[in-house]
Amino acid sequence: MQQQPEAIITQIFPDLPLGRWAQLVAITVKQDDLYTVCTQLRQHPSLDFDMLVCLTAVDRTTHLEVIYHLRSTSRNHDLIVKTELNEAQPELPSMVPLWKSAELFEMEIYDMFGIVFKGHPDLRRLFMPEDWEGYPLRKSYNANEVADNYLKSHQLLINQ
Amino acid sequence: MTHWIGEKLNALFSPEWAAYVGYILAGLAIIILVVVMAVVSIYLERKIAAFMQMRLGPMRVGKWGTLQAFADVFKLMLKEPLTPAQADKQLFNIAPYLVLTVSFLAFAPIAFSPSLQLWDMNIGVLYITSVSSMGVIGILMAGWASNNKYSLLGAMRSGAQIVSYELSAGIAILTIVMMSGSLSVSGIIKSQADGWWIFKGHIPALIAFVIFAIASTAELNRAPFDLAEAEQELTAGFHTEYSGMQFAMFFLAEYTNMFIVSMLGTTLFLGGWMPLHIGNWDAFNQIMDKIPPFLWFFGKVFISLFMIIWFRWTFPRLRIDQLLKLEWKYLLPIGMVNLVIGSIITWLGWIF
Amino acid sequence: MENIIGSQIIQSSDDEFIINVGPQHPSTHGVLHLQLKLDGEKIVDLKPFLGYIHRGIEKMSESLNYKQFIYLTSRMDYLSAHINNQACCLAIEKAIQAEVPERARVIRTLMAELTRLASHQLWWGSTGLDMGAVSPFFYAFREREMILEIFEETCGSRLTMNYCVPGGVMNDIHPDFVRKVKQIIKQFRDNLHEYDELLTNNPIFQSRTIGVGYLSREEAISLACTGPVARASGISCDVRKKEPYDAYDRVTFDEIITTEGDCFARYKVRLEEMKQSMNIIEQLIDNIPAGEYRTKIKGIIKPPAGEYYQRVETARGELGIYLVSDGTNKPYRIKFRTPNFSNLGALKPMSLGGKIGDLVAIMASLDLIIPDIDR
Amino acid sequence: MDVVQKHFEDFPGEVYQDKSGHSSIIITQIDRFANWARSNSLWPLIFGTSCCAIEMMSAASAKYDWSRFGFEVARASPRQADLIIVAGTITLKMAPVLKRLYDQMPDPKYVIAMGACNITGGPFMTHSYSVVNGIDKIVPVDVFIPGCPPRPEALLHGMMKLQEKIKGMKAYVIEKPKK
Repeated sequence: MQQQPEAIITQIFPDLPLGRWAQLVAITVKQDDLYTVCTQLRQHPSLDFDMLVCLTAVDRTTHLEVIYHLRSTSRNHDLIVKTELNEAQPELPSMVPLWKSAELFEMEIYDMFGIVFKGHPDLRRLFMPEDWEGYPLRKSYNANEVADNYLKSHQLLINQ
Repeated sequence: MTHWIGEKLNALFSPEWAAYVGYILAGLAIIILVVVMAVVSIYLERKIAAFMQMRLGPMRVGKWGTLQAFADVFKLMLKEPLTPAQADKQLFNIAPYLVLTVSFLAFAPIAFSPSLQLWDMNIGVLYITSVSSMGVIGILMAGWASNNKYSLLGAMRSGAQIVSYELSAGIAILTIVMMSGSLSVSGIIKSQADGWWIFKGHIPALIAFVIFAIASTAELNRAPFDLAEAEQELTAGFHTEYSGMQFAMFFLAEYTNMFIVSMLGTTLFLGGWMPLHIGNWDAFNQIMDKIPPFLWFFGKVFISLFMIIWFRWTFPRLRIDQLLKLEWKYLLPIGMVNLVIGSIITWLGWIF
Repeated sequence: MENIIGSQIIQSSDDEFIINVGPQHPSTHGVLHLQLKLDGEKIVDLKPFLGYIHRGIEKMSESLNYKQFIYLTSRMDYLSAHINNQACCLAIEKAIQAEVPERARVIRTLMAELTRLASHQLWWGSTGLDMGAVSPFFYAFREREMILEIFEETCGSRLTMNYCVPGGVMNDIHPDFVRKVKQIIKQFRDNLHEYDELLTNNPIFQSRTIGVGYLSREEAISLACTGPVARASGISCDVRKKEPYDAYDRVTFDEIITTEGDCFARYKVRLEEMKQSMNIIEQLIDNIPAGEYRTKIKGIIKPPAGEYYQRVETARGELGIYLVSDGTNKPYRIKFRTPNFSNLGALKPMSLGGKIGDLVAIMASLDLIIPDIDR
Repeated sequence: MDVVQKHFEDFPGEVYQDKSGHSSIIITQIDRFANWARSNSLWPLIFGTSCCAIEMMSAASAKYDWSRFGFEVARASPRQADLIIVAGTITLKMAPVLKRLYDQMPDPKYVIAMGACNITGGPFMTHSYSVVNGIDKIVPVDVFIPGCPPRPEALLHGMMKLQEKIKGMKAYVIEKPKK
């Protein structure tokens, strides 16, 4: 079974608020010292979080919540790192130097939420066409009858 | 039968006119033969492939799907011939005809039966190998002219492949020509009157037969070596941009080359139209002679055709570097050594 | 209409050659668009362009209620459709603490293992197809059609079965389900030697896959690869062992781990996994507990506000579901952590330096499902 | 001369007819022969985007075996294919690719819309921002096959309907080029 890394986390990061995110241990980190915490989580021998399983973002209308789900294959425990971003100019450091899987995750989050990851090698729209405006997964985005005027504006309709 | 036509012609026209009409008739006969055999082999290939894959293959078109090949050919005729905009128009349109005429030329010296041979030249085998090596130019032309990256890659691959496999095919043919002592097709067949070369030439002939089989399937861009039109890698290889009748030309050329290779193999190794004689069992030999010679010839051709089709539906595809490594590092040295052994054996006369 | 397909051309020096292994290509088995920079036949650079089958399932789920969005997930990874639905149902049951009867757990696990078997069979057929051998494709479909017959009898449809419902399964298994499954398992065990004869012991296939597309253990971990791709590089990441759900704690099977990490290792891992799935089915098929096949969940499902996480082992790796609910009957946000998305990241490091023939072999060994990447 | 008309009663779909509606014996015989050749050797283009492609593979497999009708040669390049079976959802990013493939195919070409996603957008019709609701907005479709995914028999039935439609068509249609 998965052990819970609570003891080690509180011992290494005493000041960070500890919480629960879906039965997994979660720590909330502010935006600017996220990178230092993550490098420590990655390199610290007793933590050794060597796999970034998933990178998610949730649009809480007041702010954007970004969730890193880390896992250590050797220690066999999971951890959630949570950060809050204001909607105005969402900026985050890119985690590609620490975990290679971050490259695709961050491209997807940029495409869906508009969060810019500084230092990302190839930040572009992954799923939507290049000339697409708006970020689909934001709560403010209205998804209806977007498809039809895209077809009309790109002369794809059969009668055009 | 050919003499009967000869008298009729001489009766009608003056001598040299009769010769011209004779040549035209012979040419027409070859074209009809090729088209009929191509259609038959398209049907054969689809049926054999189907039975190898536990399914039925074409059933609904003719009695047993027999008219399927005709439907394919006529549909291809009725398609709109497209030429890509930036393609090199002249080269693009000449390429399929070049590939086809080259494969038609090679039919001249082949002996279907003792009386039925178009032109019994004394350098028959040399003529066939040299003519069939011109097919590469057509393929390269097609690949380059269709201005499509995939076809260029496919053409480069097939160019490298065919040129390098010409070598070991030529060496395998050389060992048999050396044993039989003559280049002319009818000469080789006559020399196999008392036993086919594959039995008479024992070890070197057998090795030569195996090398010839591998090299000729590679030359056809078929079976494990079909890198030129590898569907999974480069959509449809050098004939990506061809549609309708031009694509049918490539299709027809591929099947005609299959015939030439199997006919060459039969003439050299399996004794052309010679019936199967086993030593001194006279009764058995008499029965064998009852079967007319051209049936013998076409029987052997269709057996080797079945082998080529069988290769295609069972083997996965080689990578380009493994393909060339196989040729230059294995087939060529073995072919050379086999040539040396063959020459020593023929010099000492240890052939049956 | 000029910049239609991924027009961002990589800056290429004069002798490099850029080709699009485009959205419509026989070997991508879907609409993956790779832009390759070639130096002759050698691959110098590889850029994936995705989104050709992105239907926005996560945005759609936010406007569908809890009983409706489950069946969109079977359109994501359609070869393990049942396992995706099972994951969603488990997450919802965890959210509303619903009690699932034993019979439903065993039936779900049986169906999951049958789906895994059918998915590996199709993968085996398409691997042969990509390498140029056409006949194995038809032998793979012979067994797969039998399994699909069973699915059709019990769940009503062949591919996207929609058999799982929060609280159990939609209806009970067909009366001669047990007999047919035993018959298939026996027949498939006899035919398995054909799989080895056709491809595994084929020298051309071995020369095309042994030593091709090497993925080291550290690289696989840092790329977050899961499933057979990771297990072939030596990572033990089988969710059925780590966090047993449904009836997996009751069965004994071993997790196949090899350390070579090349295409042939991934091939061997999947072949062995087929045998393990048959073991699991044989252990469960005889003792399906009697009783209810579903607990009635009345009315609208409204899980309490909060976050829920459930992960499941599909045929291609670990599917994680992050469910954020705000107490209403529609999920506030759903994130599907799909296995193919991170396995796709492993394509580039493996194929750089290789030839186009190797790229096709590597993609066949990665067994990617593109709608699972784009969602 | 109702040789051609009699054939259409049972066919529900609209079939192309020239203005005068009648044709002489020779033309109809050529038409019949050309349509026989075209309908019996429809070469599909390999174009599967999602789940319907798996059912198309099953239709090509040994149990349902569409090679009995002559559809067996699935070509990878649009130049040699004359039937495009759109199997799977077409999204906005895929729409220009489908249109370009359709334009690259030589005439006479036919389109089969397989699966609910191509008829009306299927499960993704509402609430989705990137799915084309029905590909008849982009390419002219000949036969629609409902189902999600449709069974292999349904696909074969759709193809047989297409064969009937081809048999009813006029083989040589001289269209004045659109301005």
